Amino acid sequence: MTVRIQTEDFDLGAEIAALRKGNPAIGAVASFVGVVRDVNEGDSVSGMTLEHYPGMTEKSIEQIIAQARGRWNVIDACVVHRVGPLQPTDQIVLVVVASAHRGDAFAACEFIMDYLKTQAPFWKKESTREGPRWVDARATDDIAAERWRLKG
Amino acid sequence: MTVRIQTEDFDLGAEIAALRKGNPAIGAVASFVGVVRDVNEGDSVSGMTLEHYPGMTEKSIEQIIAQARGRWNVIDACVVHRVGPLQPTDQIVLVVVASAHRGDAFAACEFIMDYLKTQAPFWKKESTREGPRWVDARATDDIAAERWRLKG
Amino acid sequence: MVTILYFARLKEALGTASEELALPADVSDLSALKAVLIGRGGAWAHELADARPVRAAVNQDMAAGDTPVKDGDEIAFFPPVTGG
Amino acid sequence: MVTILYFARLKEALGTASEELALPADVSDLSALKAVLIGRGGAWAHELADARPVRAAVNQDMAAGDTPVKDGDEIAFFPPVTGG
Repeated sequence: MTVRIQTEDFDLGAEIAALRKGNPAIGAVASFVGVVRDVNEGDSVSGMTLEHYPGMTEKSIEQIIAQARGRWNVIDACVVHRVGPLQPTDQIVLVVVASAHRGDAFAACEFIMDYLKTQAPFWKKESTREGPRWVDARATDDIAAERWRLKG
Repeated sequence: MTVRIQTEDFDLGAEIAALRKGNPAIGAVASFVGVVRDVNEGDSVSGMTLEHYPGMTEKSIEQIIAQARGRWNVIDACVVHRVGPLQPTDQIVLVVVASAHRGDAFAACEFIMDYLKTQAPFWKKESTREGPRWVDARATDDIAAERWRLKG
Repeated sequence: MVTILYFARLKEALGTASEELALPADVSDLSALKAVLIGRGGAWAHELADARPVRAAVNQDMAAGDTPVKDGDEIAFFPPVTGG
Repeated sequence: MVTILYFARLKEALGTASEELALPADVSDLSALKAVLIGRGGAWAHELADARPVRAAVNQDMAAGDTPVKDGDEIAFFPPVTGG
């Protein structure tokens, strides 16, 4: 399991290669990359800064991965999340899950993202034409995390 | 939309970069890579050969992507599938979906994989200790595709 | 004439990847064409029997027994797919 | 003493990222600690008011009002998270 918080960019291909390490039991690799958009809530966004809670962030993501491992067959998983200043089209977050079969990889990857969105202590401050603003949490993110409670 | 059938390996990072093309409307990139395992149905597998139906394969995958676009907000999608001889740990298939939001990207990516598994004309012949054998279609793949009929 | 393609297990068992066939006058759908092929007996009867999991396409679209077939069509028979 | 950390909007509005506080004798859970901070008035009362969407952690685990707090704990207040 790899969990990293960093200001530098990341390379999805390199992270997947490190996760797979040639393990021939892996049949499925699901991954997700979140990217800064140039628009949010209808306003144009010229950039953002990501703040986090060092220590708790890593711990909460490790707990989320542990929960995913408890529910699905996960061979290995990796989460990298950037902090600091970011521009539109910059990569923000990466989640990779390797499993024997695709159903486990897809479910665990989406579960980790949905829980990270509501549980991991990161905060975004956007730069808009009207000045900087803290991004409000979305009700849709709570709903996305909540639906995992109802499922298998 | 990119659909390619090829004997050569592929590079997920390069495919994602080509798909994103710096488009600042993209906020989420979900991807899947299928990999040859060294075991199947309990038997050890030393390699496999993938056969396909040239023409129909590309057409069926394009139709699957079109269906995904009809159901979710997809900015762009890419499917690359290898044919010919493959070894354990070789990459077989790649699906990438770029969307504004992660829910659409995850759903469309998994939908495309599930439908590809049951609709796209590829056939695997495995090499096992007992000799070569054609892989049987899995009931679990039909179930995985079928569940998309019930959902939203 | 129609072109008939065979893939994977069928190609091996029938010993052919494709053939050109003059469509008999009374054959207007896939079921009727399949019956003609099964009528050849041997591997044809065995591999294309209704009990076997065989799929078919007409002009590169998945097809069912009542899918029409006509002169110039490309028809394919193959096992359930196992890609991905 | 406890360490209290503030993040994001709270850090800016309160003008501080952290403080060391001697835990009053009658404070044994998060609700009671929050009441002490709200008692400072001004931005403290406004930002930590129950009507505001404030989250808290005790020793880096998400916490609720009845989560115990004790000497040596690291307590954090912050808005709902918006990463990913």
